[in-house]
Amino acid sequence: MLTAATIAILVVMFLAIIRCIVGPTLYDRILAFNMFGTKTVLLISILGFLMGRPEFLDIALVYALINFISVIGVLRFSDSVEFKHQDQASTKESKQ
Amino acid sequence: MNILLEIGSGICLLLGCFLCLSGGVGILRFPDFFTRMHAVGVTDTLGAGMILIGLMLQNPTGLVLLKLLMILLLTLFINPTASHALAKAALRNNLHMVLDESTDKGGDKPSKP
Amino acid sequence: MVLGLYNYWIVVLLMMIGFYIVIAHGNLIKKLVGLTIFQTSVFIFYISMGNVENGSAPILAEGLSRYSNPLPHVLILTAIVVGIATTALGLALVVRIKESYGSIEEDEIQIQDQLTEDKT
Amino acid sequence: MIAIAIVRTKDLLAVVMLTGIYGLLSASFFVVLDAVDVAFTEAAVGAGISGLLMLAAITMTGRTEAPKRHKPLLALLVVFVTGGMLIYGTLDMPYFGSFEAPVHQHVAPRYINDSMQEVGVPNIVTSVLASYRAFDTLGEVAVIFTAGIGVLSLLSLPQRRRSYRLDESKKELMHEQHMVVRIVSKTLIPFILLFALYVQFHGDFGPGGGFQAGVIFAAAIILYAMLFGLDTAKRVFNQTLIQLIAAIGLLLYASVGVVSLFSGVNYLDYNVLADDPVAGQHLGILLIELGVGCTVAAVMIIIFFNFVGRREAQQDANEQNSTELNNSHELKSTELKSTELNNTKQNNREGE
Repeated sequence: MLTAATIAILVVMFLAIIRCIVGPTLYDRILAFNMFGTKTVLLISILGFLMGRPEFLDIALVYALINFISVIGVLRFSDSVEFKHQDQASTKESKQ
Repeated sequence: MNILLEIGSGICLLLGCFLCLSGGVGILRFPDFFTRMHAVGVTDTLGAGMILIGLMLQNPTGLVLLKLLMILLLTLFINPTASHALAKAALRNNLHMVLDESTDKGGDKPSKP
Repeated sequence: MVLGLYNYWIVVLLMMIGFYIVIAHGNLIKKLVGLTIFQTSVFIFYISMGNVENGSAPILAEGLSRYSNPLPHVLILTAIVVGIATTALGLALVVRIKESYGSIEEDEIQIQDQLTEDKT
Repeated sequence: MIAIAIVRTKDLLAVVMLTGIYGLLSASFFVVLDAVDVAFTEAAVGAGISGLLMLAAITMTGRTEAPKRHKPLLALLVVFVTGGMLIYGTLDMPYFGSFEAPVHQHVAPRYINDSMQEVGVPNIVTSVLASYRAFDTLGEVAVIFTAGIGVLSLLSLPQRRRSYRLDESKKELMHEQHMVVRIVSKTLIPFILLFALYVQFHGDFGPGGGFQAGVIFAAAIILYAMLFGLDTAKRVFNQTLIQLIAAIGLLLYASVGVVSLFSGVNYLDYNVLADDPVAGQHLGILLIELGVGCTVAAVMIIIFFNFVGRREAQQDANEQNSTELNNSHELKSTELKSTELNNTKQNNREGE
């Protein structure tokens, strides 16, 4: 059962990586990154059980935290990067 | 009792796996960002929750359980927040949805579980 | 069984990728990323050397007798943190370069240098 | 697993995202290879902080990469020759995971067998890191400290006074925009800090230790700084205070060594710190890990603050320029993209 779960998660991770590479917009990439992080958390916890030493869930915990922090960080920084691009690209209409 | 736990954890794990897989397919196959976001945001949280619950049922003792619980809580908190922030940022930066032209303001934001 | 060496091949592959990026790309940030990959390949090299079949993580516990080699872990653990610190230093340098040259492409910087040299 | 690395040769800001994924991936690789502590560190560092720093740098230096002009063939040749030679070299190496490899024959058995009696800490990695090879670790910490100083000297800015009103309005806007995230993070941050402390002091028994704890601690504060603005964060964590902490951490580490030196044994030999050698070791490791944690956390915060501070200063300068442009030319503000920018400018104009 655990093995099956591991394999499933690996497959999903692979799909997320594909999306991250193909992703047309920045946000697709961030989304894939977020998903990948969650899947890593799951993978680590399952691996802990598989290896018979489930004390190592600390790592999964750290992953969850770091994942959140980096997603937020990317969003914050991407704002300004997007500005630069849009200034040149389109002056169509600003919201509101 | 033991076998019950075993079966329960198996079911939870399977469900979680199924959800994760469908999320994975969704992120790859859906046409635009917001639908992808919907696919991931919903399945990710529930799938992760399911798998973690399945793991909890495997070993219902002490510190391990506590840590799993913490991870579960954390994912429950973090995932919807992250998707929310993501969707909001995308909207703010004029990333428009591919829709049938009927609505121009866009549908609901991807619902958060 | 030559296949038992696959971990080294992975490491070499990663190293080649990192090396290629460092050599072939002109963008300084890209170069730093390449360096990071190079670094990681070395990390994986050390860690995979320290791994022991059927061993478990080097934290003493009841009923386990075979542990992975803790020494590479220690070396790499510190190396990772030092690596990030040095990467940050490199990034800081890149930022300063951008400020004074207006570009972070290697060729353009060289051209500018050439120009200033010609003037003097 | 490794295939991703190959595709990473693509250009653009996506590289950074891929670096993040790469970090996560290599960290899970380390878990598979039993290196729990290393995975811990790599997770915190490789996936989190390094990606953030690179992003911060990219926002300052521009996003796109110029197309390559010179031919990569020569580079490819060099790379392949090197790789081929390395692979040839590996043919003599011991097989993966074999127990007889020379690496496992010399120092490691002693660490594994005796560290429990000599140091009394279940986590061998911690005991080797902080006790057997403490001198080495001192050097590493010094390197990190130096890197922090380097970043400080490269990127630090003279103290600037910004108009507070502008700050306030910006804050209001940010608050509206990031409401949900802010509230969630506000509840999370204490737990992250607590968790960092847990990692710091539980490092003797499970995976963890000063390095990891420092990074996690710094990550929490970085999260705060990102969401609530650098100035708010700086008001909480004063720049000089952080620099002081970094120095104090290193000093603490070194002075533990000096104490044992004065007690008549070798530098960083903790046996004399208490009556009982094992208790002494415990105390020594605790202090040293504390020093390491302080330094790492402080240096990471310093690095991040300086990057972001630099960036904000640049943005301010840009905004100033564009407002001046607007004023002189009476341009209708076409390039205003979002309400945020719009409002700040409005305020700016009022201020003038």
